[in-house]
Amino acid sequence: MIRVGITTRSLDGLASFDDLSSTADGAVLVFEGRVRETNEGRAVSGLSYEAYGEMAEKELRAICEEAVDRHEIGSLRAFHRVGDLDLGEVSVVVGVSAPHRAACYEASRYVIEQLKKRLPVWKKEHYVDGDREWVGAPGELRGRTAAGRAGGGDR
Amino acid sequence: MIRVGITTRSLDGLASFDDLSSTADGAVLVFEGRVRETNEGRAVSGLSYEAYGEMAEKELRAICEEAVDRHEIGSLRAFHRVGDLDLGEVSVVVGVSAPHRAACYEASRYVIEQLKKRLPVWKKEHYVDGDREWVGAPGELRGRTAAGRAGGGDR
Amino acid sequence: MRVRTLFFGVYAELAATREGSTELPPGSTVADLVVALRRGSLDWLPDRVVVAVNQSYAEPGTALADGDEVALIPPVAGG
Amino acid sequence: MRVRTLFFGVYAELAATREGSTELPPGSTVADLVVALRRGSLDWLPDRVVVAVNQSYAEPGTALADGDEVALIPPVAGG
Repeated sequence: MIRVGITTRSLDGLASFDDLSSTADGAVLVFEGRVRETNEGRAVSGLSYEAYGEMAEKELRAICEEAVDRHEIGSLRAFHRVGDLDLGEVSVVVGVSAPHRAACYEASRYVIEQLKKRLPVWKKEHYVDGDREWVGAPGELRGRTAAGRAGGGDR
Repeated sequence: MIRVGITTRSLDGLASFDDLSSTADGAVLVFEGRVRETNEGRAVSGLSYEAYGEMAEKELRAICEEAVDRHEIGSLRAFHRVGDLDLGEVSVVVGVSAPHRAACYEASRYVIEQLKKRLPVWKKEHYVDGDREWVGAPGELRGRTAAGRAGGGDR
Repeated sequence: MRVRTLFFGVYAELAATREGSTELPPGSTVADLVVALRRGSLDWLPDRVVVAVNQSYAEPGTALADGDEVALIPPVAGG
Repeated sequence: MRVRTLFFGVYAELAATREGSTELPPGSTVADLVVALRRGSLDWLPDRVVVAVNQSYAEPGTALADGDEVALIPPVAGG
């Protein structure tokens, strides 16, 4: 009923409407997170995601189990991609089917919010100006990385 | 940016992830409502939807415009099907893309909740036992329909 | 004046028609039309029926004009 | 006892490695390991760094055992 994964491959079809079809469920909701062309005002050219794969998969499964405990859910799928992604590529997908729509929306939102807080996954943004930065890394550490020493880390 | 419709044809592809793709948007959310095999404990074999088509399309567009006014949205699609539907078929689809996920979830939920309250669309449930009923019709009227007079309307 | 009336769902089934027309005195409102319909063959029509005039939801006090399209709206059940 | 240490993201970049191992006195906790790493070459490691032991988030007071897998977790940024 729950299927999760951390993968270097495209997420196409891993949480599709076909996969989530059941005549017991009147509602299906699929969320996709994608690589945006800007972040906090800077022009982005792509991203690299890195994960602590085994732990991330365990944590993602735990989050999904919490969602299923809290809501009446038919099926739940959550997959996160790692590796290098271009603009517009899908980095995360969360699919839920449930008898009723309220549970779909609440479970989907729960999974994506918890995943963002708890999943051991890291993102390096590649900017159009050639700079690269670990998103969320403490400012005092950015200045010490190779990119930081080259002049990009002190923004 | 907004596309809506009331149609007798399948909703396949009318609010797909491909259609909602833009590198300006980091989040895409697609909701599908489908014909469930049970409703309030009764076994359902199918549904017939009927709409006041012109008004329903206007109302659906108005709802979507309200959602776009309230949230930062890239694209918004909302389609409702009418006619006879089998179990598992899609009756309604709402697709949203936005720079950030919060707007996606809130706009999607707004559209589906308002649509359920305001869209001049009616649903006749077909039950496995052969009975048929207009969903939401006042109890005192059900007893007067042909189905009601045949004995099914007094539940 | 004369208005066009539209019936849907359970109302269409009970009225045994999807469309009619009603003659009303000038200055009539939505509420006046509902009274006229209930006095005719549609005695089952709820007196607080939801109505749309020219494809927008209307209040009982909304004034009607010759040629208006007035829809009698049963409880909606989309989605 | 000896624990295995794993580095990710900005920590892996600064440590110039993804994996190491550290010898600790018996009875050491997560906090003791962090102190030991900061006294070594990882002086930049935040003293309140998030840590996972054997793939579960752990507190500073969590006791370590020989052979434990201890990951130093930079601020996460999935999604």
